[in-house]
Amino acid sequence: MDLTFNRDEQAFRGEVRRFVAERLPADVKHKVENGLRLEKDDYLRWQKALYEKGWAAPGWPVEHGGPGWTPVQGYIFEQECALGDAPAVMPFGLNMVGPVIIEFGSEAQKARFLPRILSSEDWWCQGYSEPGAGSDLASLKMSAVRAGDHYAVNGAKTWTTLAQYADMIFCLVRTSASGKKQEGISFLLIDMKSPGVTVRPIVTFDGGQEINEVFFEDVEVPAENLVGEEGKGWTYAKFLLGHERVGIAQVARSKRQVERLKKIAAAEFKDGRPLADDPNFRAKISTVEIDLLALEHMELRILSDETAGQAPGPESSLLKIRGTEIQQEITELLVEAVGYYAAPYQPAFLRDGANDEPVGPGYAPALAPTYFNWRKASIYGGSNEIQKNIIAKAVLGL
Amino acid sequence: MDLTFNRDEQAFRGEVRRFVAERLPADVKHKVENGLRLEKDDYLRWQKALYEKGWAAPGWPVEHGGPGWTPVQGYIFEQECALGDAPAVMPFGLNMVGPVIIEFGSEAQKARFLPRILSSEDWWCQGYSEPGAGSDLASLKMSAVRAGDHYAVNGAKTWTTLAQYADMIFCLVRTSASGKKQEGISFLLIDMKSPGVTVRPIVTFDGGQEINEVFFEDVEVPAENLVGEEGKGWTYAKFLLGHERVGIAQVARSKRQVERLKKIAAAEFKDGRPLADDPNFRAKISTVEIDLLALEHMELRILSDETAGQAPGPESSLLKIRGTEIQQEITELLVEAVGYYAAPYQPAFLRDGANDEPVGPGYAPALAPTYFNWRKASIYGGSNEIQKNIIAKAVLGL
Amino acid sequence: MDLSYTNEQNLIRDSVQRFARDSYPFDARRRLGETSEGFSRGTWKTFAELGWLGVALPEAYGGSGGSAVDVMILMEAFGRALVVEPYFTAAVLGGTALLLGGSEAQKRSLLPRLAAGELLPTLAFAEPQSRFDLGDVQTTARQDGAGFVIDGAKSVVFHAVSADIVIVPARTSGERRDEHGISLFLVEGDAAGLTRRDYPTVDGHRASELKFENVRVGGDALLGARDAALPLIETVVDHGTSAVCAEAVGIMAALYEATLEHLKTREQFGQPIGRFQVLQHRMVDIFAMCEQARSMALMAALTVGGPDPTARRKAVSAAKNYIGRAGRFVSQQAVQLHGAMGMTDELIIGHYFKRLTMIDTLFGNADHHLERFGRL
Amino acid sequence: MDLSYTNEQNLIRDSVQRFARDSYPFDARRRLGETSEGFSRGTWKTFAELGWLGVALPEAYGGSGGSAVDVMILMEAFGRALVVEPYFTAAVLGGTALLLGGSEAQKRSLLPRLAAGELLPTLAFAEPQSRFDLGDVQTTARQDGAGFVIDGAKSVVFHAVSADIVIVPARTSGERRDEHGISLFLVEGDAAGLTRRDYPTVDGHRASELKFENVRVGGDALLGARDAALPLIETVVDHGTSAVCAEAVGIMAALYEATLEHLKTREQFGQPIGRFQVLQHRMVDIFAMCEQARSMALMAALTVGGPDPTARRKAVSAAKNYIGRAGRFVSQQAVQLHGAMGMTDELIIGHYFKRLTMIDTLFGNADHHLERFGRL
Repeated sequence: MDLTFNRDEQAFRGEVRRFVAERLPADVKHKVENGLRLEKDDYLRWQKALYEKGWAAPGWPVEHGGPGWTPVQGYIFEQECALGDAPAVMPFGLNMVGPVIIEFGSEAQKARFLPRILSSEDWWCQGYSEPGAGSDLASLKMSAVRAGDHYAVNGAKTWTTLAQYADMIFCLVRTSASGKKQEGISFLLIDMKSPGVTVRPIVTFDGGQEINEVFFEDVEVPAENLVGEEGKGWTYAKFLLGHERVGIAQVARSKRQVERLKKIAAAEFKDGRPLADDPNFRAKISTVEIDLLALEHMELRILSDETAGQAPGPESSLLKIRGTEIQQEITELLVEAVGYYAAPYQPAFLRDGANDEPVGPGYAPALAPTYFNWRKASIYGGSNEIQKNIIAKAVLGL
Repeated sequence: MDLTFNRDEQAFRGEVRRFVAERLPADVKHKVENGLRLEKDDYLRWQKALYEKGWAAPGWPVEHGGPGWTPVQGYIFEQECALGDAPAVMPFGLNMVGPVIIEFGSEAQKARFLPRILSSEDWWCQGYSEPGAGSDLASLKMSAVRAGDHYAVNGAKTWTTLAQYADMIFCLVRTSASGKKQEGISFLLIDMKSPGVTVRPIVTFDGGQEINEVFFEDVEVPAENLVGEEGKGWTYAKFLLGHERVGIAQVARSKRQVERLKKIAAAEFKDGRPLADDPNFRAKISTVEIDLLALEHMELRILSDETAGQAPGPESSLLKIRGTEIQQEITELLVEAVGYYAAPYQPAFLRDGANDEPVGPGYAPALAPTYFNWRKASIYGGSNEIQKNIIAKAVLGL
Repeated sequence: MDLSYTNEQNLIRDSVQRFARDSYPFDARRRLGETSEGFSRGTWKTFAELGWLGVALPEAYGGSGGSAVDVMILMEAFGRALVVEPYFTAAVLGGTALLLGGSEAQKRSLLPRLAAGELLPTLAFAEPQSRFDLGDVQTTARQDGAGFVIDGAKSVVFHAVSADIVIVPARTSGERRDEHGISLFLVEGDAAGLTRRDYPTVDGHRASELKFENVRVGGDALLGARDAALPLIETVVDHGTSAVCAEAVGIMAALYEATLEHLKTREQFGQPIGRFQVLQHRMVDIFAMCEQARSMALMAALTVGGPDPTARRKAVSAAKNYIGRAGRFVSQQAVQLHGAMGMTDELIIGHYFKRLTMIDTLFGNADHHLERFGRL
Repeated sequence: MDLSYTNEQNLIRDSVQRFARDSYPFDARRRLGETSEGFSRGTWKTFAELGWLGVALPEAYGGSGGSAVDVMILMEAFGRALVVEPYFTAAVLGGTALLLGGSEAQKRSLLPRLAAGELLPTLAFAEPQSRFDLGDVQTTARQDGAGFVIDGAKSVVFHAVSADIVIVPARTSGERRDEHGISLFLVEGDAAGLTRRDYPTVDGHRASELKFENVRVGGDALLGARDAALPLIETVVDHGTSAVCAEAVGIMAALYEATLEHLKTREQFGQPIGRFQVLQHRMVDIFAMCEQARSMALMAALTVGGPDPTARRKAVSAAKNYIGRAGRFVSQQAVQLHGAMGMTDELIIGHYFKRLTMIDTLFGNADHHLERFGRL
């Protein structure tokens, strides 16, 4: 047993670390480090650098452009990207629809879509939730009716993250209203530029614009864009869920945030002494650090099982729950740390373009909006309540 | 609006305070103050003093021997008894079966049982739970079959508090197996000295002996001991539950425990300074003190509504939940405060009879056993989970 | 002991609840965010006409002789409606400071105008370095003839953009964190040498950073005793704290109701989500916290005006700590139980969330008041 | 990086799990409580024969050259079986102190006997006033010719009633809480002037208060460097802490399994209580804590023997803090979910509860280790 990386793993870590240091654009790093808002181009520049290196899709098979890493290498890569303040990879193409196409897509779909995902030429978004079907996905209503060589699609998807940037959307659609709800669902790939597709932005209460409603009105989708078989969409969606494990706990990113919290607590003063020396605040920081260690080492044990050949199980739901709880806890402590200077609302300073000095310390403007925004983490991707239901059933047998 | 007591209320408070100071036996006070174990006689001596004063049954109508107090007076009485370290009143006779007999009993039952409850001549215990029916009371099985002028009773009750002291037990029994479960239940009063009644002690994991199993084998119970009508036992049990509100939060007793916690924290040392000055431990004490204030003022608001004529509602479940949570929290902090000296097991010092000096400080021996024992508080009288179900349904309408 | 409202209090409560329900729609409130003052002068005038601005002032100064309980009743309804008018700044902080600190002449000249809605004071209780320590004052006031010259900076001064008078703690002697040596000054909002940097706050109010450079005031600008203003400032801020506790209680009650309603109407998996036991128990926790938060705000309101400063501090800090903790839980869970819908700017839920978050910081967060309570 | 067990570790695990399952029934364990030593010498002999007492000792001293991970494997199974034999006292604390502090002669003479089950040491790490501060030592050792004379008191010395040797920190110079000036001495259990007050602990172990009055020891009784023993004591106690973390993990896993089984079999309201969503989610929380607690114990075991003292302290304190918090939650909820049945002395649940409670106190509770972690 060994907690440390072996020589090969250390060499690999060095390689990734150097790559991030050299190729991550400085302005993007600055934004990630300070919790500022990223634009489409920020994501793309980093994705394309990874693509050039052959590292765009760590989880993909080598034949489709994956790097052929071990689970430990994948973990090291994730960790080094986070510690180096690289932006999180947008998962919709690379981690979600990509693996589904690889597993269930036709050869034509593979040839057409996978290279463009790999090179970030296509930005994908996810069409799952509907206004009436949030957690209860099986009751979705958006319909796709086969008419000759195409489907006529009508309905709406909602909470669609960054749909405003997207070229393509993968949707769960209803192709049949009879039988068991789940059996009438199919998995369809839709071009966002198709006539009849409109995107309505939904502003969130932190002032951000990340999510959207997407409307489909008599949209014609070529039948060749159906993945696998009609009526099997539910199966593919479950496959996708099980696949989305790597990096779900976001431990390294949270570690960076704890470092930032400590820096800020050292810069803030309380009763004439650094807040970092206040016993109660220090106890809070230490508690979240220890919780993070517990999460990290649970992840390492799962990773080790995976390396030993065991398939990742529904324990990944635990990583999601604890990961998001800890992220939220850190955003709370950051707001606490900065006292009154959490109050000024300075949207210009959430982007990088402001020429002026902000009110209060430079690290303050993003803190409250990030706390507000991050409440989403325990809601999206299956709320933490749904995750607990999954564990209770699948792991505990209750 | 006024949070303070008016002149009459203050005078009454003074009267109660003097009475407790004068009439509470010193050895009983010492035991209560230090969390030691009380014997039957300890309860009785105090109960009898109250009886002589006419204060034995604050909640009873004047005609049956109640003192005729306002809700505020009742509250003051509870508070002063607790602050003066009087033992808690054993509720089974005075607060439980007494009000049921007053409301639903025959004149003969009233004449026979009420005076003996008032004078503590009879010690009652409660026969509700059965080995197979804990929270799910409606599925109880103990049977009472009418045969002429008596019932033949068979079955078992369990978790019966202090049955070893009891002269009488009030039981929910099944008089009919047909129809709705609840409708076959009756309310029966049984003499513990009846042939066929046996008591088996159940030792709890703190080493205490408070609870028992009570077995009934062909016990003959006179039919005149049936309260009200056959098949209405469930109704009476619900009435009883709603009645048991006064003092359920135990705020004043918890305040006394916080005082004790502060004294102990001042006597214990950590890193060369009193533990009471440690910022983290102080924060814990302050938190529980504030939680207690919140509970106290919620209780005062409910009391004020009651004085204004509103009947007490299922909000009393909230008082039970928060009351027990806080009591348990304090027992935890007491164990923490005393460090290693929570470890020695010294049962002799849990009673008052030990001649020797205990290992460690004199306040230490009872702390861990009390923490262990007090886990019962969130289980008995309807577990806190059941209480939340009640509030969700009755108050929130969910 | 009696915790029921008087008839007069019932009247105030009815009138402010009616106002909040009928005359303060959320949409209109949001549009105020785009104005320079961030609130409606018309509404302010209405507050004056309804007698709310002087509710806790003696009749002799144009008030109606009420108490902190009356303020609580108003603030609770203001919380529910997310009122952005500067009531807690002007009427509570300003009114209490002038009433408790002012000379008879100052009170006679200023308080009736405040009650009439014609004078809008604010209190500059924080400095960039002070965090929640009211005694951490670096701004100086140097005697200059009969008057004073003020230099320094104040941070996050609420509604300074609209203030006719800024009440400014400044050091007339002593060192940065000394308790002794702080005095209060009345400074005109447009005084020469006073510059402002105005901004909206994340919860839709207005605040400013103030800079004082050679700001000259007369000897009559001194409010209360020279060098000995800290106890007065602390008392005033305790009144403000009690008031925002009530505001928080109003918000929490509104969140409770909206979330309960959502649980009863939102269907998933073929039933209202309120059928799920986990959400039921969570909702019970929310209910319990709302009930206790209201009890704590009431305790603070009933104690803050009393004669015993230790009792006042204990009650206010206990209430603020409890409400900080409960407010965090209730607001987080309200968003969580609303699901993605709770994240939208469109729904009032998120705006309640933001205001509750900022109320926790205001006048010292839960940790600050926990420590203050523990020291008493 | 590799967190899988070696073949040898798998063998140890199989053998200790088999032992715990087949040869250590709860009833027999309870009867041991009535004996004067509180454990079985026969079982101790078995431990020696199975190689467990020397598992972490080098082969040169009669051990099998294992590591803290092997100790973890044993302790986890001992936790599950609620083993009362003095393994953590004698093999972990005693063994580590002798191995890391002993001269070659001391090691050669003592360790093989320890591994063979013939020598039972204990460590007197606490004093009546010391709480969790290992450097708070008032017991003195005064040089007297070639030897020393020890005076003072030690508290809650585990298994002293059975100890052949008590390892005693005593002050050879400096003041009460000085880091420098502490030395370790090997004192025979039956030394003249050493008196004991023995008692059972609430969790079924044995401990004693020790009094030293003019206890004379030879110069060869000194273990390690004079005046500089604190770092050694701290290292030894960190090994002990790591070991009891593993014990706690074993207990928590057993509580998890028993409670899950109870939820599946206990019926109320016409269905297994595990159908209630609130209990399901609570059980998920328990599961999550058990998994993370095991991960933390593993982290501590993999770090405690390493070369970096800061890394060792951080890992051990993080694990002990996490396990203290998680152990409290898991044990409280296990009792709660068992209902009144969980309160009985008959069921093992309550005994797990008591042991977990005492493990939290042992070597410093969750708060103590949180602060230690924060200071590093």
